[in-house]
Amino acid sequence: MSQHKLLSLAEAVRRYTHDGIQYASGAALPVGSDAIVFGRELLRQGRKNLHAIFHCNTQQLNLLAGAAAVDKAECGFSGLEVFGFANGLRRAVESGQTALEDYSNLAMAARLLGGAMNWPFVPATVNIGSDIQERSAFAPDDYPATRKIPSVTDPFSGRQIGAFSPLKPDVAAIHVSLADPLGNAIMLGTEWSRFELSRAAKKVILVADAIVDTACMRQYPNLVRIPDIIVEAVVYWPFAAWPQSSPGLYDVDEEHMKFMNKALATEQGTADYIRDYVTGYDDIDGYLDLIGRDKAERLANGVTSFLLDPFRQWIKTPEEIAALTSEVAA
Amino acid sequence: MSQHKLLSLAEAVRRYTHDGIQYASGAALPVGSDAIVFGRELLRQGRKNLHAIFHCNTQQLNLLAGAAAVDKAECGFSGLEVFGFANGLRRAVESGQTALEDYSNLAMAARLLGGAMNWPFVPATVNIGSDIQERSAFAPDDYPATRKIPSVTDPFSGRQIGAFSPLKPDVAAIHVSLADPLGNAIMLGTEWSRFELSRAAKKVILVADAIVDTACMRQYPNLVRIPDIIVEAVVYWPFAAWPQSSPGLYDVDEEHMKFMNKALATEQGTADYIRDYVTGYDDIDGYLDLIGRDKAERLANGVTSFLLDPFRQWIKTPEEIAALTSEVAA
Amino acid sequence: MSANATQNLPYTRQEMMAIATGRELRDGELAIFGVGLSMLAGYFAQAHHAPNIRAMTEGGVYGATPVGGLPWGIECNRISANATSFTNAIDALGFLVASGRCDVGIIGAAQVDKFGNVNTTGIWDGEIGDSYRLPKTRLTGAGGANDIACGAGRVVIMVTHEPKRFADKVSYISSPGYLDGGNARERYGFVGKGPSAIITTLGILRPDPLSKEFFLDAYYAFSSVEEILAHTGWDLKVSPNVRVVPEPTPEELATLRRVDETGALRKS
Amino acid sequence: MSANATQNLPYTRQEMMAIATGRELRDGELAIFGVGLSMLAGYFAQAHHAPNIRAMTEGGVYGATPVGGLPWGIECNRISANATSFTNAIDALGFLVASGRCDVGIIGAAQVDKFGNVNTTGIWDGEIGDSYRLPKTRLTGAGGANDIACGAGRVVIMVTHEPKRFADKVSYISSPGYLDGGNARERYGFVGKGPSAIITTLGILRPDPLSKEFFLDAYYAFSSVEEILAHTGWDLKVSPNVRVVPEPTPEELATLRRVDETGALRKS
Repeated sequence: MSQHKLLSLAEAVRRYTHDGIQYASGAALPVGSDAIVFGRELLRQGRKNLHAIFHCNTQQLNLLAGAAAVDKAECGFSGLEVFGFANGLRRAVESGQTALEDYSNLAMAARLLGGAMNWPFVPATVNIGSDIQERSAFAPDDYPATRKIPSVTDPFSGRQIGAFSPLKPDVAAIHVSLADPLGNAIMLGTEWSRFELSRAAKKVILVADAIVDTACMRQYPNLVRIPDIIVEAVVYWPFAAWPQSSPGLYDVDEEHMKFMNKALATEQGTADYIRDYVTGYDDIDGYLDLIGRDKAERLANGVTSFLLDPFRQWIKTPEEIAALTSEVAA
Repeated sequence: MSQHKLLSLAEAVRRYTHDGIQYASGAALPVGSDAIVFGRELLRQGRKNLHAIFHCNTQQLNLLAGAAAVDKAECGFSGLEVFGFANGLRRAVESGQTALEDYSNLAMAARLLGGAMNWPFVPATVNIGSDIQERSAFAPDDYPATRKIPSVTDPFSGRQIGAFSPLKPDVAAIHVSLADPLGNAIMLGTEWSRFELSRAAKKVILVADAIVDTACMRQYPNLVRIPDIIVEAVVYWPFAAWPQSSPGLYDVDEEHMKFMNKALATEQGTADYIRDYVTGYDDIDGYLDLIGRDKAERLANGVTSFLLDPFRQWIKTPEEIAALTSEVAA
Repeated sequence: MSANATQNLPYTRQEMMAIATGRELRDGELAIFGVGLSMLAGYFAQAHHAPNIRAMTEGGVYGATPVGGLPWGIECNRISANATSFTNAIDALGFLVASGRCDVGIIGAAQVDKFGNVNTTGIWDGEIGDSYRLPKTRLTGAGGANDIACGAGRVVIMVTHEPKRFADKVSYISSPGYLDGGNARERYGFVGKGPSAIITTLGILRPDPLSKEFFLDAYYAFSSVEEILAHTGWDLKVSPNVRVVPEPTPEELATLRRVDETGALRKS
Repeated sequence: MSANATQNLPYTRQEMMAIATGRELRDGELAIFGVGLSMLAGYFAQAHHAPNIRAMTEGGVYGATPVGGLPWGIECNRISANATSFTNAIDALGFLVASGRCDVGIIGAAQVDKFGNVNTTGIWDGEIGDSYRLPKTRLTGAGGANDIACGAGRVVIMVTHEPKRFADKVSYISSPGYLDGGNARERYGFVGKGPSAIITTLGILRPDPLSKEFFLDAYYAFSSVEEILAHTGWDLKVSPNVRVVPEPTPEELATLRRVDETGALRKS
């Protein structure tokens, strides 16, 4: 009934993104599942002036901001967890290149929930009373900020709480572990806010580490938290979250996490990084060569690889995927 | 680390319920997954004056209301889908025995979401402008009703929407397909609002058709939408939703659905039904005899039984469960 | 009796109503169906002329087509058996329907009025009055229909055409149509545009673009303007262009009967 | 330098801080840990004296204990490997934390003030002023700590004890402590009671029951009241009952080092 939606990464970026859009990452936290390769392709195609909606910073935002492609960002957390500050984003914020509007992690999730619900506002019992409410990077002279998290009166008790503005990003590139060619997706590991984001965004592109047959989805429909009916396109890209982790599929590449973040600390380092790791490959094969085939295999044999076991029987080979992809393009 | 929480059905009802509580069904819609056997036990123990929070009516509410054990009910849908009107509930409402406060199905889910979030109110973009907003069975003289779904002003646009009151039931008996002894649970089929309910209710009792080893949960953590940390007790009861369905485990018992609903249409029929199908068994074996062993087997071999296949290897035998249960009771 | 009028036809009035409803759905739309007739009409459309319709139920059951006969409910095994995704009520009714994302919903009615407001809550003797009193007959409540009526891009109402069901004003608005007409929906900011058609066992009613009062747009081969007026409890206006609905084609009928394999629509 | 003070001790200052923090957690509590020190302190408590602690992370990772070393993040494979449940942010931070359901949370701070307000957003030269200007150093933002600070029953703040980190007033309140003191939290209706302790590399501060100003409650075997006062950027009051924190027992130290198998706490 439904049609295959497999699309090449380059074509997906070409077709669904343009300069100045509200672009959302479908990330599971700073070192986890994120479609980082989509950000690389945004840079390859020279996209700029992005308004980034990132529940949390990841190496994707770190890279995009470090490359001066982000004018505005909204975030709950702007670091890299154990890997410290995100140097690319930090440099962009400190220089004024990127205006970073702060929220908490629950706030970002609640704002996506509100966007998905199409509510005019979302009740806020957090972020109120702190400088998250009082300070706005998007309206720096409005202090205490009146439009960022305004007050609303609870009609039951008469007391005041806050109101978050809902988020409806133009495009979300959501990283998933497994997708079928129709656009049904399984996430392994925390969803973080990918469920809400997939409903809040105007257009959803899945970036999947592996493509499986739809029979997999019929066996595990409760795992399919993103159904095909809300998906525009499916991009197959193994190790799409590298150097971050994708539970069940591969571990964090500790070495490259540090290397990348160090590079992004300077303009020159960023330029070098882009030369080597953004424009330095032509296709999936070249990308896997960059990671290193041995390292990729080692990362794939991590402590969570058993999580993938029930699904391996349905994973399609690169050849099968290529055949389907060319069918769509035709 | 965590301890087993297996409890007998009778003990769970004894320990966690009393007359007059706000009692929530953890149901997946009117003909699906619901802990109907928990309602039978409530009647066996003579619980009454219940305030029922049922996202939708099921045969459980139909039975409890038909047996005059429900003073107040809040519902999104009060029928039985293809099986028509719910005669027991209908009789209770028409006689004034049960005050039924109407909401829509989204409203009930949103109110549970609000209870789970501990928001003082939930934005309402539905139910406003209809008699659901204007008429209150709990405050019949308040017309148009001012406290049921009052207005709230969106601070961003200045326009008015509605505000739902959040729900925090005292106890929820939530039907799940599979639970481990610690209280981790997997639902097969639509969750309906069981996820939100499990966080909104003050106490959660799982009623599981089958008990599995915790290894099952570690293999499929993304399926475990109710984690043990919020669960008080786990009750094992096969065919707990009978005569309704539990996807993967058993089908709707069409014959008994009709028989039961017909019986509940009259006081006498209800008394007969209680005699035969509420107090007419002493234990799980007797209950399965009532269903009919042949029928039970037929119902278990329905069109969705393949959904259970990945999990069968971890299902514990009645003997293993009995051993664990007595361990807890000791 | 109009029941007799179809005695010699190769299809029932219910089947005509289901096919007429199915014709309202377009390929590719995100569509939500309720249980029973609404679901048969929807899956008929998918099987016949809208293969890429994105069908959903309010239970958050996606990618399914019923197997083994008319589902007993929107969540039962007959519709769960071949789904690709199960989520929940917040997702289906909130994120996808109340949000305005769903293009079209099909709902039923116990009673409908000239502005397309739907009552599925109860039957009272006369008006309810200022105090909310017990209904003579308690019905099913709003279920998800209120959410569909508020949020879906457009709504198709299916209802058996009997005078008691077609009231000047419903006793209780369970699901809003155009309320008291005109732009009344704007007062509440509903993202959905309201009912686009009331499809009955006798014909098709549509709303006037300005007043939003429903008028008779079409009747069936077996019904007539006069019969419909006699079965409508308000002074139903008739379109000057009132037309006859095309009869089911053999393909339509064959497809519908494949979907309705247990013959639910042939029993009445 | 105080670093020298621990040279002859069989544990580091970071280990003392982690153990002191772990002692704040009680068996059976629902507890949320952040990444790094906070997680080590939490899992130390679970492994040592609170076996039934119900540990969670803001990613909605439940039932896990880290394997293979300190997790790189609260969602990474080292903590995902043996979880029993994965949900999401709305669930973890909303349903379980902001709701007030979580008993205790452990958060870190770049800067903390005398009312327990935490800054993790940025460092400015002096006050920000009436217009929000660029920070000299951008930090990590609030993350989930603001949600924990608002909602968790009580909060334990872990911070390295340096003068620049202990300000009379933080430049930016990322996560609220007691705001300007007294009952200020009530203005916002926070369901959480606020920070119960600031546990540092030099000692333990606790809030005055009425004013909510933090005072020095205890110092470590290797630190002193004088050293702490010298490293605190406000006029820190000292409890008349100021006490010495018991040193780690051999069991505590052995347990902590099993949890901290990659030795993160021994590196500083």
